Amino acid sequence: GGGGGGGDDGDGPISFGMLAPFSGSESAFGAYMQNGAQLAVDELNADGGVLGRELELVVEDDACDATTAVAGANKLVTEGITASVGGYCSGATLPTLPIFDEAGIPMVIPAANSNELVQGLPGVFLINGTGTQQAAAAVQYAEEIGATTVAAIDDATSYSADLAASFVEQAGDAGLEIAFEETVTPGENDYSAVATELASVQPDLVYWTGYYQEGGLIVRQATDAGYTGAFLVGDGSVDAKFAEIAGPGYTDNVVATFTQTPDMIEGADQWIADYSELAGEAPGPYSTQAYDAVRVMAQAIEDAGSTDFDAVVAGLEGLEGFDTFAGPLTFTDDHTLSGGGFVIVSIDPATNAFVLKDDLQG
Amino acid sequence: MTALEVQDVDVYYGRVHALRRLSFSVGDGEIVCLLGNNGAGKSTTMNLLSGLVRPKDGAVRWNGMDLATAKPWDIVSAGLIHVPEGRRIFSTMTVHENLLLGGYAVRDRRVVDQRIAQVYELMPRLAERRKQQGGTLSGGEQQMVAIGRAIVGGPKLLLLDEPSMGLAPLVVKQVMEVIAAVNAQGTTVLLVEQNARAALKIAHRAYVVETGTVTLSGSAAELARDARVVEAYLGA
Amino acid sequence: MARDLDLALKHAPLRAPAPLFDRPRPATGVFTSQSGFLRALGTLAVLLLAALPFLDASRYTMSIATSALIYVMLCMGLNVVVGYAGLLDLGYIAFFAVGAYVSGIFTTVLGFPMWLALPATIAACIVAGILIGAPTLRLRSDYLAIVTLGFGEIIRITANNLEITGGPSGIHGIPSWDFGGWSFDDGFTVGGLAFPGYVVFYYFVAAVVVVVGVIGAGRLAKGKMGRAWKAVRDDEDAAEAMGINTYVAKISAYIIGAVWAGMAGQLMATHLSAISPNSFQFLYSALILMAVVLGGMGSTPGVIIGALFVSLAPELLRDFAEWRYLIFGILLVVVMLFRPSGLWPATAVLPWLKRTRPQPPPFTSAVGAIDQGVPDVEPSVMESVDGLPAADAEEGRQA
Amino acid sequence: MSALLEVRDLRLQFGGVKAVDGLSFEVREGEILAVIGPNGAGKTSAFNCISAFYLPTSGSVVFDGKRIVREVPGFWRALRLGHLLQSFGFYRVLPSRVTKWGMARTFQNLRLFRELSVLDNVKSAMHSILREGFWSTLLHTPGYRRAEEACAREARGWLDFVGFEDDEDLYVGQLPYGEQRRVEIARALATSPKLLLLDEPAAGLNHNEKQALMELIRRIRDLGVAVVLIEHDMGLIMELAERIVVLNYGREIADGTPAQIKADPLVIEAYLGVDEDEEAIDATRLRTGTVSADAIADAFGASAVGAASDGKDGGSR
Amino acid sequence: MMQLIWNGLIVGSFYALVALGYSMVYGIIKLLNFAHGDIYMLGAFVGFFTLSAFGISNETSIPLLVVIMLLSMVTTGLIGVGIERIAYRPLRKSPRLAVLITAIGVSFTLEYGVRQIFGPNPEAFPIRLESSGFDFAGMRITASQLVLVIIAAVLMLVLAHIVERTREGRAMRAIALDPQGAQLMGVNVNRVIATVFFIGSALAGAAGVMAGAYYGSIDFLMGFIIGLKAFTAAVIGGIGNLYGAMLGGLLLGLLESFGAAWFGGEWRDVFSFAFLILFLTFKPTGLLGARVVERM
Ligand SMILES: Nc1ncnc2c1ncn2[C@@H]1O[C@H](COP(=O)(O)OP(=O)(O)OP(=O)(O)O)[C@@H](O)[C@H]1O
Ligand SMILES: Nc1ncnc2c1ncn2[C@@H]1O[C@H](COP(=O)(O)OP(=O)(O)OP(=O)(O)O)[C@@H](O)[C@H]1O
Ligand SMILES: CC(C)C[C@H](N)C(=O)O
Ligand SMILES: [Mg+2]
Ligand SMILES: [Mg+2]
Repeated sequence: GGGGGGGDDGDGPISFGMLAPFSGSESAFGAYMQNGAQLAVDELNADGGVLGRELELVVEDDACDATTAVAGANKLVTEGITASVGGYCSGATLPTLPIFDEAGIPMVIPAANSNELVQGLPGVFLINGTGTQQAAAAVQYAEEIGATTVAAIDDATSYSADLAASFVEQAGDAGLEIAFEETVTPGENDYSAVATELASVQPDLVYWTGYYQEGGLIVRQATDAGYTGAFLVGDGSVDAKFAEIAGPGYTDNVVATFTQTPDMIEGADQWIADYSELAGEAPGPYSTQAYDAVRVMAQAIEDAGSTDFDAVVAGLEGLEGFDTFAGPLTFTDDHTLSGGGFVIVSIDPATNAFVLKDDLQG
Repeated sequence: MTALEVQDVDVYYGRVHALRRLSFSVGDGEIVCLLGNNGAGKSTTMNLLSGLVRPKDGAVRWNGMDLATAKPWDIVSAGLIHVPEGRRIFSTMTVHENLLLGGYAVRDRRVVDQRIAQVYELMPRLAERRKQQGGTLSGGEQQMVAIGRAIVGGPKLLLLDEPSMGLAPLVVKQVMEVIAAVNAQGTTVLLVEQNARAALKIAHRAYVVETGTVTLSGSAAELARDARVVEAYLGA
Repeated sequence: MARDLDLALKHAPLRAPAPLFDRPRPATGVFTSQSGFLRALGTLAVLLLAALPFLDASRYTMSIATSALIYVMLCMGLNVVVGYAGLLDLGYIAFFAVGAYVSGIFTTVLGFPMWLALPATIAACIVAGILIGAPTLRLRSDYLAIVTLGFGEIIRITANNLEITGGPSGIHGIPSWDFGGWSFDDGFTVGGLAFPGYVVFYYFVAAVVVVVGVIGAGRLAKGKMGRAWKAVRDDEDAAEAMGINTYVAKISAYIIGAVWAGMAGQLMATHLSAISPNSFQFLYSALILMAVVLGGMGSTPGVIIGALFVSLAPELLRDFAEWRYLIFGILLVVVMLFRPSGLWPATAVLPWLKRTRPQPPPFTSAVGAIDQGVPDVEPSVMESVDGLPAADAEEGRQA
Repeated sequence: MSALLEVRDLRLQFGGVKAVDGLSFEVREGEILAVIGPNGAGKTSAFNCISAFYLPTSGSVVFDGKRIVREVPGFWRALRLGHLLQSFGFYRVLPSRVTKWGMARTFQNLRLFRELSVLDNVKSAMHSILREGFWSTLLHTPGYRRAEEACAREARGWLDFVGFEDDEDLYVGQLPYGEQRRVEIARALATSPKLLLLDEPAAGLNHNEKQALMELIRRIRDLGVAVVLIEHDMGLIMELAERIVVLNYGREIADGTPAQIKADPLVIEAYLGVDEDEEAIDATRLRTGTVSADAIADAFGASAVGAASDGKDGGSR
Repeated sequence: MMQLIWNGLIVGSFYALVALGYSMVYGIIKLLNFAHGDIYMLGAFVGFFTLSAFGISNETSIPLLVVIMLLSMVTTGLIGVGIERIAYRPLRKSPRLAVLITAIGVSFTLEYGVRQIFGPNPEAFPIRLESSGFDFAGMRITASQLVLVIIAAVLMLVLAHIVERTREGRAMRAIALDPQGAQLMGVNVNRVIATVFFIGSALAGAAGVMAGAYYGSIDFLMGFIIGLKAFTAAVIGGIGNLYGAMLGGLLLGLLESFGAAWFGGEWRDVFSFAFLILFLTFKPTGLLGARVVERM
C-alpha cells in the first residue's frame, strides 16, 4: 500500500480530517471528540502551527455506519487532508482504512479499538488501548481482589463483543472460572434477564464491556435482583452519567478499566477549563484521546519535517515516551500502544465522576 | 313549499366536469326521482347533498341550511340521511351494530332502540341475522341493512341511491312500498333509480339528468308517458 | 397471422374475433408520446452517467455516486415487490445483506474470486426470496409488513452473532473483481486516459450493472409477469379469476426483488470492501421504502429520483452536521404533503400530453329528443348536453 | 349435448348458515342458463364454490371432465387439519387453475384492476395462454415481441367485441359504470373460456344498456361459450335465457324453460310475487296513508326469505 | 421460572401500553404510525423537562410521579393531535404508504428535534421509583413494579372498554372500515380521529414517564426500539384489536424473557420474531384479529 502522498500542496494550512459520529445512536461522542481535537489544534496554532504552517481540523460525520463513513472518508481525501485523526466506531472505521491507505494518508485513531483494526497497514496507529490490553487489565484486577468466578456481559457491538471475548479468554488462561457470558441488546431498558441470571449465579466479579447507558441500568437492575458481587465496567461506560443512571447508592462496588483522564491527573484543571471554554460544556469520553491524537500526529509531522506519508509514518513509529493523558506513548510494532495504560477507576459518589482507584502498577 | 333547492351547481372531479349548472328542487313531503344514464351525475348529486363532494359554484339549500358548506355530520344531525350507492355496510360489524351506527346522531338511546325494534319488525330477515357480520350478508340483505340504518336515523329528508339494485323482484316492490310508507309518515324522499318503471310509480315528480344537467322534468305520471323517457328508460 | 397467434399463444379454445376497426398507431416521438419521452430521458441519463467521471472524478463524488447507484438498484428491486406486486416489505435490506455477506464470505473466507461469488449470491437470494415468500403467502398487507420486518431483523442479528460472518465487526478486506492477474484495483489506462483504481473504475461497473438492472426491471414489469404482479396488487381475487396463480406471482416478485437486492449487496460489498451488521438495520429498510414511495411507487423514473433523493440528501446536507436528520425529516413530511403520490407517480402524464376525459357521449336518441322539447332548460345548459362546451373541447382528446 | 359443468349435492355452510344446501344442476355446452332466486338464496355462494373461491363443505363439481372439489384424506380430516392444508393450497384446486381449464367469471361488485389501463386489464387475463418467458421478456426477443403483439391484438379484439369504443389507455376507474361492466366481460372472455359465469351483469344498467347486454351475451353464446348468469331482472332473463334454475334456501326448487318457470307456483311465491301488472305498486293508496306500518311489516315479513309460507298474508295483496 | 414470567410481564406491560395506542391509530386510519414510539420518548422528555425546570432530582414520591404523568399525558396527547392535524390529515385520501413515509419523517423530526434541544446524551430521569423488593411465589417483586403494573392495567382496561363497548368506539371502528360511510352516519370523522390520536399519544406519553421513572434513563432514540416492539405486539394480538394489543404486548414480553433465558440474549429477538412468523403462518390474523371475510 502506501504511495500517493496525500493531497498536500506544500504551503497553506495542514488539515487533519476527523471522522466521528454526529448522528445516530453514538452521536453523543462526535462532539466530545471534535472539541478535544479542536482544542489541540488551537493550542498548536497558538504555538506557531506545525512546520510553520497553520493547522486546521475538518470534521465529517460517519454516523457509526460503514456507508456514511466511506463517503465521509472519500470526502476528506478529496478535500486534501494530510492526516486522519478520527475513528470512533470500529465497524465504521474499518472500511475507511483502505481508502486512507490508498490515498497515502496516515491515521491516528483516537477511540476505535477493535482488534480487527490491527491489520498491519503501514499508516494505521491506534492510541486507545485495544481490547486485548484492556482485558488484561480487567483480569489483573479480578485477580487482585481475589475473584474466582467471573462473568462477562457485552452489548453485541464490535468493540464490546471483542473486549468480552478477550476477557473471557485471558481470564480462562489465568485460571478463573467463567460463570457465564451474556449478550444484551443495546438501546433497550429492560435487562432483567441478565440481572436475574447474575443474582442466581452470583459470580465474584462481572465485567460489562458496553456503554454507560446500559451499564447503569444493568448495575441497578442486578442489584435490585439481589446480585452482591463486584462490577467491573469497560472504558465505554466511563462517564458521570453512569452513576446518575444507576442512581445513588448503586455504584459503591462499581469500578472501571480506563485510561487516565485529565481529572485524574494533577494539574489538568487548566485543561478542563480550556476545554469547557471552547466547548461550552465539560469534556466527555474520548475528548482527551482526540486531543492526544492531534498532538501525536502533529508531533510526528514535526519530527518528520514533512507531510510525506512514509516520513510521517516513520515519525509516528519513532515517537518515544510522548506525553499523553494516558501516560507516555510509544507505539509497538503493530502500531498499538505499548502498555495500553489502563488503570482502575471508581465512582466518587459526591460528583458521580470516575476517579483513580488503582493504577495497577503494584 | 320547496324544502330542498339546488341552483346552478357545478361539480368537478379534478378535470372532469361532473355536474353542469344543475338545478332542481324537492318540496316538503314529496318523493322526487332522478333518472339518468350511467355517469350522468346522479350519485354525484346525492354526494353533493350529503356534503361528501363540494360544488365549485352554485347554491344548495335545505330548510335554511347551506349544504354547500355544511359538514357531512352536521347535515346528518339535521336529519338529511343518505343511503349511498353500493350500500356501504360496515363489513366486520354485525347487523345490529350497523343499525346502532345508523342512530349515531340520535342522542337518545331509547329512541334508537325503539327504531331498531321497528326495523326488525319491518324486516324480520335482519332480526334473524342480527349477529352476522355485515360483510357476509348477501347483496339483498345488505341493501335491507342500508335502508334500515337510515330509518334508525329518523330522516326528515331521505336520499336513496339505487336502492333496488340487486334485489329480487318481489323485494323491489316491497322496498318501493316501504319508501312510500316512510314518505307517508312525513319524510321527504329523493330517489335515484335505474328501475325507472318502479320508481315512477311511487314518485310525485321526476327529473331526467344527463351529462350532469337536467334535461327533462315533470310529474312522475307525465314522464312515465313521455315517449322519450319510455324509449330510453322504461322500454316499450 | 393465425400461425403467428399459435406461436404466441398456447392452445386456447377461444380466440378473439379480429379487431373491428384499426386503431391509430400510437405516437412514438420524443415530445408526442410518453414512452418516447421517457426513452429519451433514459438515454440522456445514461449519457450523463457515462460523462460524470470526466467532469468530476474526485473520490468523494465517485464514492457517493457509486452508493447512489447501488441505492437505485436496491430501490428498483423493492419497487418490484412494493410498487408492482403491492407487497409491503419492511425488511428488504435483508436481501441486500444476504448478497453482501454471501459475496463477502465467498471471497474472504472461502477464497473464491468475486465473479464466482455472483452465481452463489443469486442462488442464495432466490432461496431467501422463497423462504420469506412462503410463510407470507396467505398474509395481507400489515401482517406481511411485520413478517418481513422480522425476517430482516433475524438476518441482521444472525449475521451479528455468527462466527463466519465476522460477528459484529463484520467482514473486511473484500476484494473487487479480478481475472487472473488483473484486478479492478489496478486501474486501467486507455488512450492516455487513466482510470485510477477502483474508485472511478468501480463506478463504471456499478453503472453498467444498475443500468441493466433498471432496464430489466422495467421490462419485466411491462410483460406478462409484470401484469400479473400489478393485477395481484390491485385485486388478488380477481387476479386468481384471471388465471393468475397469485402464490406464484407473489413469490416471483419476492425472488426478483431479492436477486436485485443481492446484486446491489455484492456491489456494495466490493465498493466498501467491508461490511458489518450495522449497515443492515431496520432504518435502512425504511429508507429504501421511503425512496420508492417518495419517488412514486411502480414508476421507474420516480423510483430513480427517490433513490437519488434518499441517498444524496443526507450527503448534500452533510454541512448541516447535527441538523441534517432533522432537516431530512421535515423535508420528507413536506414532500409527501405536496406530492402524496410521489415525485413522479406511475400514473403521471406529461403535462403537455394531458387530455381531459371526454364526457360520455349523450345518450343518443333520448337526449336529441329532449333537446328540442323541454322549454324550461336554459340554452347555455343545452350546449353542454350537445357535447363539450368550448372550454373543455379545447383541451379535449388529441388524436 | 353433454354436460359441461356438473354440480352434485353441493353444500356450503358458514357456522349455522347453510348458504348452499344440497344444490345439484348441470350446464350444457353452449347454452345460456339463468340462475335466479331470492336474495340470500345462495346463488353467489354457489358461483364461488364452482369457481373454487370457496371450499364447499361437501359435494362435487365436475367441469369439462375435471374435478374442481377435492377430497382431503381422512387422516388429515381426523386431525382437523383439512382446512388449514387447503388454505395452503393442498388438496384443492386453485381458482386460477379452474380458469385455465376454461371457466371464467365476473363478480357481483365490479372487481377490475383499478390501477391498470383498460387494455392492460384485458391483457392480464391472457396470463395463462400467453407464451412468454422470463428471459425472453428480459431480452425482448422476437418471440416476446410477437407474443405481446398478439396479446394486444387479442385484447383489442375482445374490447371491440364487447362494444368498448372509448380510449383503451384510460384507467378503468375513470370509466362510467356501464363501460366498466363491458371491460369486465371482455376481460373474462380474454381468458379463453368454455364457460362464462356472470354475477348480476345487468345491475345498475338502464333499459337501453340492458338491451345491449343481452345482445352481447347472445353473441358470446354464438362463439360457442356456455353462459350462466345470475340476474334479478326478470324481463332480461325471460328474453335471454334458454333454461332457468331457481334457487331458494340453497337448494334448487325449479328448473325449466322461461315459460315453465314463469308459471311455476313455487317460484311465484318465493321469488316473483304475483304478476306485476295485476298487482302494481299501489302508490296512491300508500301515500294517502291508508297503509299502516303493520302492512309494510307484513310486506317485508314476506320478503327475501320468500317466506309467504310463514303464514302471514301479504297486507298489500 | 416464575421470575422469568414476572420479568416478562413487566416488560410486556410497557409494550402493551405503547401497542395499545399503536393499535388504536392503526385501527382507525390504517396507519403504521412510526412516530408513535417517539411520542413515548417525548413523554419522558416532557416529564424530564418539567422536573428539571423545578430543580427536582432523585425524587421518589409516587404522587409527584402521577402528577407529572398526567401532565405529560396531556402534553403528548396534544402533540399527537397536532401531528395528525399537520402531517396526516392532509394525506387522508392519499395512498396508505404515503402516510407511512410521512410518519417516518415525523419520527426523524421528533427524534432529532429533541436531540437539538436536549443534546444527544442520555439523561437520568429525576424521579426514581423505590426499588426495594420482596419475594413472592418464587418471584422477586418490587414495589415500583407493582405500581407500574397497576397503572398500566387501569389505563388499558378503561381505554379498551371505551373503544370496544361505547358509541364512540363504534364510530371509531366504523371510520376504520369506511370513513365516508361513517360520515354518512353523522360521525364527525375529524373529531373522532383527533380523539384517538389524543388517547393513543397520551398513553404513550404515560408509558414514557413510567419508563423514565422505572428504569431511570432516557434518551432521544429510546422510542425507536419500543416502537418496533409495540408494532410487533399489536400484530401478534391482531392489529386493530385492543385487547389483542394488550395480550400481544404481554406475550411478547414473555417470549423475550424466555427467549433470552433459553437461547441467550443475542438470540432473543431471533426467537421472538421466528415465533411470530410461524404463528402468523398458521393464524394469519393474529390472536384476536377479526377475520375479514371478503365476499366475492
Ligand atoms: N371520484 C371520481 N373521480 C373522477 N371522476 C368521477 C368520480 N366519481 C364520478 N366521476 C365521474 O363523474 C361522472 C358522474 O358520475 P356519477 O357517479 O355521479 O354518475 P351516476 O349518474 O351516479 O351513474 P351510475 O348510474 O353509474 O351510478 C361520471 O362521468 C364519472 O365518471
Ligand atoms: N362468509 C359468510 N359467512 C356467513 N354467512 C355467509 C357468508 N357468505 C354468505 N353467507 C350467507 O349465505 C347466504 C347466501 O348468500 P349469497 O351471497 O350466496 O346469496 P345470493 O343468492 O347471491 O343473494 P343476492 O341475490 O342477494 O346476491 C346469505 O344468507 C349470506 O348471508
Ligand atoms: C469505546 C469505544 C471507543 C469503542 C468504539 N465504539 C469501537 O467500536 O471500537
Ligand atoms: Mg350512481
Ligand atoms: Mg349474490
